[in-house]
Amino acid sequence: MAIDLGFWTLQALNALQLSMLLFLLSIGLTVIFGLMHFVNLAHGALYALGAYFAAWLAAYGGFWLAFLLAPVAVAGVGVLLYSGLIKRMRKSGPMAQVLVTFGLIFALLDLTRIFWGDLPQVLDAPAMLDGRLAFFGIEYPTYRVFIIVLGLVVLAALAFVLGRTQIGAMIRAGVDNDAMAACLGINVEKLFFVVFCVGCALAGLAGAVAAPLLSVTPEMGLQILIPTLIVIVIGGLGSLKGAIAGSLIYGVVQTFGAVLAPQLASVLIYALLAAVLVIKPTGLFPAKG
Amino acid sequence: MLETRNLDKRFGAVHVTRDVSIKLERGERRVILGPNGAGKTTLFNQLVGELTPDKGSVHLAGVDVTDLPVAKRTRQGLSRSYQKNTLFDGLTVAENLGLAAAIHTSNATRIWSDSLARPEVQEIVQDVANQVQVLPYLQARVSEISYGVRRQLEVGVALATRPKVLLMDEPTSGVGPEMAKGFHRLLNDLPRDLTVLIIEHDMDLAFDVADTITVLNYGEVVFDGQPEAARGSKLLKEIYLGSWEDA
Amino acid sequence: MKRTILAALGLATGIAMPAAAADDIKVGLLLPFSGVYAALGNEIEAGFTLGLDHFGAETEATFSVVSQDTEVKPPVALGKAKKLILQDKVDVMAGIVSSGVLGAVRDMVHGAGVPLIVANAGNDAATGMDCSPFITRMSFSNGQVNRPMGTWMQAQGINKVYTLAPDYAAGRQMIDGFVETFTAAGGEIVGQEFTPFQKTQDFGPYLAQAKASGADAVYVFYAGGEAISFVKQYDSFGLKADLPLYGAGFLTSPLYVNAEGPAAEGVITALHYVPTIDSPANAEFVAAFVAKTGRVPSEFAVHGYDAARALVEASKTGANDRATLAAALRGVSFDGPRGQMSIDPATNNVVQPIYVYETVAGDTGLTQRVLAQLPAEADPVNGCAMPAISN
Amino acid sequence: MFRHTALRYAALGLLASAAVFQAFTADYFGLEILTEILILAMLVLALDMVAGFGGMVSLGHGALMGVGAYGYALLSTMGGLAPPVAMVGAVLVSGAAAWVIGAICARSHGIYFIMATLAFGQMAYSYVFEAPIFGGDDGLGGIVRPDLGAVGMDLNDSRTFVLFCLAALALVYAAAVVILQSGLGRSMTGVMHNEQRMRALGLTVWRVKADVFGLSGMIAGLSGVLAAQHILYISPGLLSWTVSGEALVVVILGGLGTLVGPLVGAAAFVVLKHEISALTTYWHLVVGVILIAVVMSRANGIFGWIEARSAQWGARRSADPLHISQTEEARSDA
Repeated sequence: MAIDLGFWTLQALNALQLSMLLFLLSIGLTVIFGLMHFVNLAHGALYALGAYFAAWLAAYGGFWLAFLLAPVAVAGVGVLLYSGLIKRMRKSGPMAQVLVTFGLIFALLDLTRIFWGDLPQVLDAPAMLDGRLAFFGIEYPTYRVFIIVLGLVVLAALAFVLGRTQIGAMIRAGVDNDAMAACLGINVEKLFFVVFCVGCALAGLAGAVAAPLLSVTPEMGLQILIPTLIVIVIGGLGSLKGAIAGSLIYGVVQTFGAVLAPQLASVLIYALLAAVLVIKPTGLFPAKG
Repeated sequence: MLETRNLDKRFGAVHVTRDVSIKLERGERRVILGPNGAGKTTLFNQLVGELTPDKGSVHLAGVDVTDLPVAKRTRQGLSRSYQKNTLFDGLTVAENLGLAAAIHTSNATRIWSDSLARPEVQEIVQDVANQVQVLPYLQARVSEISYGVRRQLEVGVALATRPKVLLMDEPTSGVGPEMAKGFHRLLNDLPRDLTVLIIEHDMDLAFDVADTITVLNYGEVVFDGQPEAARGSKLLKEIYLGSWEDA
Repeated sequence: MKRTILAALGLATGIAMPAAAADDIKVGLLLPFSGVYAALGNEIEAGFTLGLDHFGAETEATFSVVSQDTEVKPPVALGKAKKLILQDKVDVMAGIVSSGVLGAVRDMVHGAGVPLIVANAGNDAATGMDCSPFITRMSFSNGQVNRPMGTWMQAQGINKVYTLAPDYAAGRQMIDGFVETFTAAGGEIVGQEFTPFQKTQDFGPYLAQAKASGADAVYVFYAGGEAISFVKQYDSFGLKADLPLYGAGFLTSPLYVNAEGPAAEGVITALHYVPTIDSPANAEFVAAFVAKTGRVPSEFAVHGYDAARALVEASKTGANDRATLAAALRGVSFDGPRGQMSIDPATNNVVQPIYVYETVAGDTGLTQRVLAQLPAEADPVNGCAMPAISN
Repeated sequence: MFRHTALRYAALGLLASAAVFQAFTADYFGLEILTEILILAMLVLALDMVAGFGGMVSLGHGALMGVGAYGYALLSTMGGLAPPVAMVGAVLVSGAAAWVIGAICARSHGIYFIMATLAFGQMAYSYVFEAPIFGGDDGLGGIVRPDLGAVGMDLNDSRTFVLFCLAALALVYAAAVVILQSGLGRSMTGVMHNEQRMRALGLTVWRVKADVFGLSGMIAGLSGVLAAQHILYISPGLLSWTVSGEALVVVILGGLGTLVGPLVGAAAFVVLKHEISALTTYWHLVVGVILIAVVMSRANGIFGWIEARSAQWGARRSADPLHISQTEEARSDA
């Protein structure tokens, strides 16, 4: 096999692309957990909803409309979920939350089937992202480059919001110590609401950008859930740094595992998760508090 | 019996324990005094192993136990009670004592027989319940007994491991003066060969039961000696009594 | 052996033979209506219903159909099969999408002596090692679809091939079928990878390897959602131009090809049915199916359609209970949408032509251009020792 | 700590007589459903032991069940062991696997424990799914039931097999009660209430957790063995995390930490699933909504709700200010 530097560059980009997709998903989940101590297993279902909304909207106004509105629509679902369920479940233990959101997975999965049927939905990448870019002596699909750039932009935007703005400071205070944040006069309820909706919107965004790459099926939410959970548990629940590190680790292990040890590819990531939990029971970068 | 050598611990910029060296003889009753934030509880946590010191060592009956985990130190005869009740709320008083006694008598991991029904466990439960005066409440759940009785049970649970050294973190915190006197009696009735280290806020009680007194301030031992000497110490009055009266 | 299986299934005492009116045949459909294969279940059911409507008048028998959702869980499917046999007392069963489900119900069906018309599952062993006189397959076998393609591709001047398929029994059987004839014809396999089944969403790493392998072409088997992701990603990496994509025809099944879009154009695959086969029987079927569902039939629809037709043909011989239907089903042959097809009595597998087709842009979306019709060949016996029907 | 109350005895008696009645009168399909209930009940009993009395909420019990099922299948077919020996072997293997998982996860708490057990479960699932020896996605057949002809029982008869499962469940229930009331069980409950204090009292906490998790794994493994013998065919789907999730749902639906409740939950869940899936293919939606409603209601499941109701009723009837006497009654029952 003609395996050269170009090959490894290509694989590194594949790893990065997968990492960025997972980052979009895990960041929302982990911040929601860090702030509210709430584990939303239905996060994957929201990602699937994002893909469905996008495929549906694209039929009317093309990819870019779908790209902009699908996250908004999923955030809208987030508003409903928050006011209907999540708000009341905040004080319940982790198990009750796991179960309610487990029930939500069931319900949302069948709802997508009822509305959109069992056949996969279509969302094509826009023409301007359809080709390939040539750089470093390799050709790489433009759309994948777009996902990488989008991930980095979201990362930079989040870093800015969290690091440089007042609401960011509130969120950081809340993650560190929610009681203290409340003492400082922060409207915790409102903050939770905003963060939950932004998390949902990011899940919807991930679904919308993943749709042209994959197939939009009812099960896609269930399929992405486990990788997302692995990412945030490896990184440390509630930790921003952890979500970034976890996504990168997952992307690299999955991509290079598939190349170097294909027989172990699917077991490898679970083994890594187990190893991390043995050595650091609260993940690599646990949130303080 | 229990000794620390140059114990030192920092939390970031805060120096919580500074070069603490204390030594308790067998059967000694020592009271640790000091204002809030003086590092008393942090010292306890290092003694039992819930915290690891940055420097220095802890010795139990002449053996260096600095690297031993909490459970192993307890099995070697070191036991503690907590300032805030850490009882098993859903369980009865007898079960609370029984859990501890079962561990001490190696019945805690039996699969097929009930540890609480073992005669050696029952004996300890009865004995300790008598010592800490909770006999009438043996079958009541923790949630059903009064705060004062819970404080007694808190010490009882620690005693049920039949320790050689007992550490008590403010046993009388939050109880009224009558109850505090009861504690005083309880302490005096403990076997004379039991080494006891008490963190105490109540000066009267402290001077009453203590053979020796250690005063901590900002993590540092500022006084170590007889109660009589402490009573007259000007230093103690300044750093301790002053802040005590404020509080 | 048979007695113990019967006994284990709770059938030993008083196997209740259906006591229905002589010419009413009760049919149990075992199909997934939820889970990942729900779309296939619906497609097969639509084909089956259409087939009964269409051919039902040719026989004097009447049919009543009970459908059961097998999900994609073999234990659930087995429970439902038991219910059909014991409680509903069906005369014949049809359906089964996944090989796992077929494996699970095989002993039960064989032991109870209830004829089963397999309408999808392609597991080679079902008409090989584990064959049964009660199990007649009207769909395909994994090897059958891929074997002719090996010879054909070599004949087109393709010498080096890289293969990819999901890592499960069907994936391996499909690829093995292809590799067997391709290497026999003088071709070379320069690389092979099996991707984690239903867990692989990003094929990028494998595609980069295929590209680096120095192959002339890539031969793959993927189906359903994985097929869509694969074809789209293959195209996005720009591999189609230098490294043409071939495969088992499920890759560009009419059921999924529209979700693949232009990415599927130019992909050449082989299958036992495409909706553009030029024959009166097929034209009639396609028209009827489009009229009924509004979409072009897929190979799954034709499985259901032909299963129903086989049942009607069998009943025309006068067969009306489990034993006679089982015997009659083995002798069925007819000229259908797929062409002339028959059952090989040695294995009870269908014998049918295989079509090589290219997915091309048509007037109303993607369509299939048949490049070659490869002659029907009976599967090798594969260790099948067909027992006689005894009851 | 687990206590038998009059209500729990009554519920047990009711369940047992319903099961026995059903076992002798039901038709084939009724027997199928009953067997399914009994096997699920055993799995959720194992889960309630660790989750309800040890605070160890596991999403790996489905996989442990699968280890039992595959262990039995492999030992009895390829291993050539006699079925009863293979049963014991499979139970020991799943117990050992569970012990190791319990030991490794002992330091994790709350959501991390859930995720860690999930990781191990998925690891087993992926491995079984891909390893050829396990038959991959297609699963394994050729499984046989033990031959109890020596004691005049023919397990190949559905009715006898139901009774066999019922007897196994009764034994397992008794064992679970004994374990929960043993020194080990009490220590574990102590750990659930206050792990730090138990450690401070000298307990090697991880050992206790691992031991109980191992015992629970043996029970889950036995349920897997019975599932394999029931269906006579096994597939990797048994190990999937959704099986564990469903088991957890059943425990919650029935009443966590009541031991009797999960049995009620298993019966309710299986019947509900069959009834709803007969009506619609969207049964997941219905089950999902019911689950959300139950958890949101804040009752501790069906049985927990009954217990709370009867306690209210009892309190109103005997306006006895001394709760202690009531506790003593409860204790003498135990």
